[in-house]
Amino acid sequence: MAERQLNFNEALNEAMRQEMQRDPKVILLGEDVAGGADVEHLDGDDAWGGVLGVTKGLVKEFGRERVLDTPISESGFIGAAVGAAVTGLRPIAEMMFVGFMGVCFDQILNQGAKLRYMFGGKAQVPLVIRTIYGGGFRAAAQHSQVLYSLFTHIPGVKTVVPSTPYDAKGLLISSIRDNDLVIFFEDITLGAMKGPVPEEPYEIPFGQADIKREGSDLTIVAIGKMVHHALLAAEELQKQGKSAEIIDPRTLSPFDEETVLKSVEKTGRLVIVDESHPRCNMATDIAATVADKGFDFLNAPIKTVSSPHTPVPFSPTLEDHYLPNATKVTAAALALF
Amino acid sequence: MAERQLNFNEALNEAMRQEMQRDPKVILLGEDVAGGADVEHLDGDDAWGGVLGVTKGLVKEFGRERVLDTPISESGFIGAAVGAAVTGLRPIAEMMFVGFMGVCFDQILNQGAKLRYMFGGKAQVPLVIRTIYGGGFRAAAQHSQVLYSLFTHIPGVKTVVPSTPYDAKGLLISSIRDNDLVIFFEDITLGAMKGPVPEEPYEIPFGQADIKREGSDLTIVAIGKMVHHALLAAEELQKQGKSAEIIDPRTLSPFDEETVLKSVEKTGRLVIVDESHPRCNMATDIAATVADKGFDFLNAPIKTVSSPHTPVPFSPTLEDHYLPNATKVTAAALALF
Amino acid sequence: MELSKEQLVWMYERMQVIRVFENRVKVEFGKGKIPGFVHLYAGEEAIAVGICTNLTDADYMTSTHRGHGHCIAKGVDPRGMMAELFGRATGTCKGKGGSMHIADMDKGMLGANGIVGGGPPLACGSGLTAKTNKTDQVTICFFGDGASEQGTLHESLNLAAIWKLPIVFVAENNGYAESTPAHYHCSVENIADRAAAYNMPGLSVDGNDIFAVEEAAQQAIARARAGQGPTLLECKTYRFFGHFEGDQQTYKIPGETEKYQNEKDPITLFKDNVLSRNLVTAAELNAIEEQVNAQIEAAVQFAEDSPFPEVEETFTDVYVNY
Amino acid sequence: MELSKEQLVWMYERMQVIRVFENRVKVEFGKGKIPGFVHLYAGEEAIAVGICTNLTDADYMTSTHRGHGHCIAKGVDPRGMMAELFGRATGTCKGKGGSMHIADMDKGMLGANGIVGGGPPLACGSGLTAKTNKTDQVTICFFGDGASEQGTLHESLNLAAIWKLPIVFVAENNGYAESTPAHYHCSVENIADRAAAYNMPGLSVDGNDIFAVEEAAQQAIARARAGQGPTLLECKTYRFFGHFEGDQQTYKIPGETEKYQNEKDPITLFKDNVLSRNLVTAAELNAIEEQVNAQIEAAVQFAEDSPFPEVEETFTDVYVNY
Ligand SMILES: Cc1ncc(C[n+]2csc(CCOP(=O)(O)OP(=O)(O)O)c2C)c(N)n1
Ligand SMILES: Cc1ncc(C[n+]2csc(CCOP(=O)(O)OP(=O)(O)O)c2C)c(N)n1
Ligand SMILES: [Mg+2]
Ligand SMILES: [Mg+2]
Repeated sequence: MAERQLNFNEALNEAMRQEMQRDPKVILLGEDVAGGADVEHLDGDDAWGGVLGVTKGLVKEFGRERVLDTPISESGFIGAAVGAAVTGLRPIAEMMFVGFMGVCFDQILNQGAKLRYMFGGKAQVPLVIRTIYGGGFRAAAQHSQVLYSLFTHIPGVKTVVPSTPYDAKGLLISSIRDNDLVIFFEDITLGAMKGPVPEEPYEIPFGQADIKREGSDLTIVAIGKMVHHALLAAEELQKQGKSAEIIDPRTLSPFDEETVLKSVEKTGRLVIVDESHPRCNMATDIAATVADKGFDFLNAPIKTVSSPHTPVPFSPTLEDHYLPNATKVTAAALALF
Repeated sequence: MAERQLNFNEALNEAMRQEMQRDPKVILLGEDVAGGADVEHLDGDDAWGGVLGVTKGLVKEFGRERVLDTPISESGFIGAAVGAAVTGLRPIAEMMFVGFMGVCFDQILNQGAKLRYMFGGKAQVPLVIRTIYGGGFRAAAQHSQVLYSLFTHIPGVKTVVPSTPYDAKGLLISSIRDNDLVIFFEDITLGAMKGPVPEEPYEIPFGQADIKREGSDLTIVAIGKMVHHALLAAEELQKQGKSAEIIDPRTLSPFDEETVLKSVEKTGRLVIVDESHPRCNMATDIAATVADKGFDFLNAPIKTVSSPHTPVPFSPTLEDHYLPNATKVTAAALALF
Repeated sequence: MELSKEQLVWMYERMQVIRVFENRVKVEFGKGKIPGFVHLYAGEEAIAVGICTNLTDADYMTSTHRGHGHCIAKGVDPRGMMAELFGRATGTCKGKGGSMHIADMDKGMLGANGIVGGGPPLACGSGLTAKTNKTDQVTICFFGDGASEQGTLHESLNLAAIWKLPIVFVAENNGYAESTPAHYHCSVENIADRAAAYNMPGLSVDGNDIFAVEEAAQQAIARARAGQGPTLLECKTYRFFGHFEGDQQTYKIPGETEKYQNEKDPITLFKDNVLSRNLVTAAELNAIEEQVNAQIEAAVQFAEDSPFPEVEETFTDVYVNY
Repeated sequence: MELSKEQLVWMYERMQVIRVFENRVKVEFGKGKIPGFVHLYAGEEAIAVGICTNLTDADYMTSTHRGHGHCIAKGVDPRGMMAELFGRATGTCKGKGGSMHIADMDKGMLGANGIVGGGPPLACGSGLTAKTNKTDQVTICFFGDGASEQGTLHESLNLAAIWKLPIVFVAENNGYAESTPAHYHCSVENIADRAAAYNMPGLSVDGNDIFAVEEAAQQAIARARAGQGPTLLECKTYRFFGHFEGDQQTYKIPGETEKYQNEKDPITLFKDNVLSRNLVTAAELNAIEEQVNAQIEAAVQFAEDSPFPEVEETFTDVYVNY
């Protein structure tokens, strides 16, 4: 029989529903994660279920004591999520857009990420922060950011970036069951993308990259939505007689160096596709690892395809020019031969 | 006659004094940059002049209207500095420790850094944010951070990291005269370090690395205090018959790729020393650049010497083990031969 | 102080420009002509216009994600604004900013802001500039009821208070932050009640009554110009449309919007008032309406006819020099 | 409610432990035995101890950079604390945290905090846990006068108010934030005056009078346990030493410290009070003093004799698993 298909958002919703059913310590909080708090005629039901509807229906099933709408006080409620995690709950906090992280950055950088270490291991922070990231929505400079490189830099934080509905469900379940601070990145344009998703709960271990396509002539490491650009590029490259292997790290911290190094050992060529701004980003992180530990495998320079060192422009013509795409990936790959 | 010697803090103080004398639009604000605000018996004089005394004496010369003590409201006063810069002043804001940046991160990430672009070039943000960074003071996880990699990632921000009193004065003057948002990093342990500093004001252009030592066998790029570790390592390497060239980028954004690439073309070997946490940091940024544009020059893997992926520990034995030092740099260099 | 006929005409014209502009944006957004997010100001016109009645181009303003009305009231050209929303090169920000980032330095408009609570600290900055330069420029800081729970507001109110900055903090309390009612997210009934926590005057007025807004603003602005420091002015209002286009608004009480549209439309209230007092004639108001309709029609035409920016523009305006 | 003799003895003993601990830390720091920054609590003992008189180990506490007194009052072992300050493996946090990061989960002590204003959001979290689990655990959130200008406090007060969290926010107003007087950085005279902005009870008491503190705290704690929500309690006090060791304190009014030490020492005030009321005898108090001196002496010995952590410890405790 055909596998069940869910879209990205449905997969995320199911992951949270199943985990909240399994473990009463799991709670959800954020701005309008339900919506319509204290609105009588809604009778406790949600008005929004999150700005993109990802948490729709959860308040109906679990009630307002476990699905909490918050004021626009990100330092307050992200810090509260950290404090709740340290004292025994397992919160899933929604930070609407990753671009807003600046208003609560300290509670992640200096509290959530460092408490365990500063306290000599006596505390743990089982917290998941879900957030929307990425361009293509014409949402302009503040609402189209990527920023996972900033969080990958921070010891004590784990960073997860799914590229398919299947990975989204499995990685979110793993994040909720994980005992550390996890920041879970959801691409703003992939919500409606469909794919096979098993009904029962399942985990995808952190630090295990997924080879989305086997190949022999070059390795393309791509993150999140970039995986789909890379897959398109691979088709084009195939036509030109070049077989590309596509690796999706799925988690950036921890990062699966081994799978990447093994692939480069086989192919001798590497292109990294990362939607971030180019400086100190994930692409440079991976390139540095390979330039050290995989230097002897390389037959060509390491190419990175990233967004330019400019904020994200609003106008569609500019944003399309700004973002990485299959054509840019193909060009970078061909430059290696 | 012998050149005049100043220590790092004196050089910074002189740079600010001379620029405030030159341009009435330059103001200073931050927590206790003067200290003792509204304390009668001080009669307007400062109590602290900054937590490390770097701004001592400035309030006496320029008055409380141009040297403003602030409440502990970093988002408030850093944002105010951005707003003041946009409307015509040239503020120097002191953000005591870089580890505190989390509490005002949005005002830098989404306001100061992006306004000019979002407004189509109609605004400019001539603002300098001075901040203390780095380990070795036994100040523990929150007060010993480096974090310039986070800011280097952000388009619209310039990042400056001086390693000597001479560079400190020239780069701070250039920062104050620059019309963009500059974050100026001051190592917590270098304050008392002496060196020759000319009396008259002078600028050091951004994006121009300084070769702190000429060499032919390998290139060591080192940032801030790491330059001094690298120079010590170079002595040791010389004894072992290896001539190291030490490059100090001085500004990370913009970054002088050319000088680094030319050096690697000559030496064929590269070690990068960066006190930051290892993931997505400046060392990976430089390594990625060379692994792409300088690949053909390389005769060996690119080695990076950074702090580990853990918060900074308090105990001296642990912090000494944690931080990069000359021995670690020497070992990394020798591994290339 | 009595409002001159000239002022009354200006008020009506500005409110109409905002209303017609927003209604048209809704239509064009529906047609897919305007990309991204748009947050409409319809229903709240009396606040922006009432506040700006006593300002000049030299005065400053910080705004929010719902900034079209603020821009228009401050004198930003609707043609450039519409072109900006359309993402065109002729837009106020060359098409780089869009709806949430419209700014016009020549008008003292320091920018709409996509970050809730992002504006108040910036307002302290323009206030500090005015104070340092010893000018009498005032800064207006608009923020919503939802933004009043943001820490940046608290820090800015305290900073403005201790430095006696020439700022008028204007809380636009439209009863909701997205789908969340103010009576849930806010621990006090009136945001203005928080003024006492900063030892500054606080006042709560009917934000749909432009005369009440103008009068309160006039005093707060005079106070700021006189160097007596900031004021917190709350204007209670209501948004006629959803939080953003696409919002189903199930959180609104059934009939709530209609009630406000029928009984509390700030434009109708103004019209009834000035006509009943014979301060302006119906003919004069009609003439304004026709002129405004033509102006917005022309603005849309202008936007439609304008080119998209050249792709090279992607890389400019990041730094002054780099 | 009358305090039992047992409670009075506990209060005196705790205050003495804090005082002797801090005085000794000052000495050891001077000798170079304690690295980094230390912020001493001497002079403010009545607050931490008065507040903790009605707490159990199950209750939570968030603290500040000046946290030694809070820890001791909450029952954290001074031996482990001293070893932590010395950077030894036997420290409360294995020597990894130091003075600004002492925490002890078993005592509900959620950590000193090097970030001013870092604690209040965390306090909302432990408050939320207690509310969600329907326990009667209370969270005490200590912060200074300087921290009261931090946005995180505003957000936390509002959040605690609308969620009716079982928290007592304790403002330790010692008149200075580093070298900056509260009358400069704070726009209101009493931090407790800000409680009204969140519709919660606010009270300002003499923080050097442990009986006043205990009484106010008792009510606030009872209110929290009963599910009636948070309280903002301001305790006015004074720090006997500098902001941190090394501070020249030129901002203090000449004679100010001596005046407080002579007339407002919380320990002397307590002593005079209980002796005059014949609630405890001088002999009993002396015995406590001797026992405390011995205890702290032993703590220093313990720290001195303890090993530094193994270098491998540098890499542990970052994640539960990675
Ligand atoms: C820091 C931040 N948090 C959240 C958001 C998402 N957001 C945009 S508008 C809004 C509601 C704002 O409500 P209010 O301040 O009352 O303004 P209104 O929309 O009612 O005019 C929210 C939560 C944001 N843009 N920035
Ligand atoms: C976010 C942040 N800003 C600034 C500092 C530096 N700092 C440490 S303590 C302090 C003063 C705190 O004053 P207060 O809250 O009154 O506490 P007190 O020291 O008087 O006990 C400052 C500014 C910091 N640690 N964190
Ligand atoms: Mg609102
Ligand atoms: Mg204080």
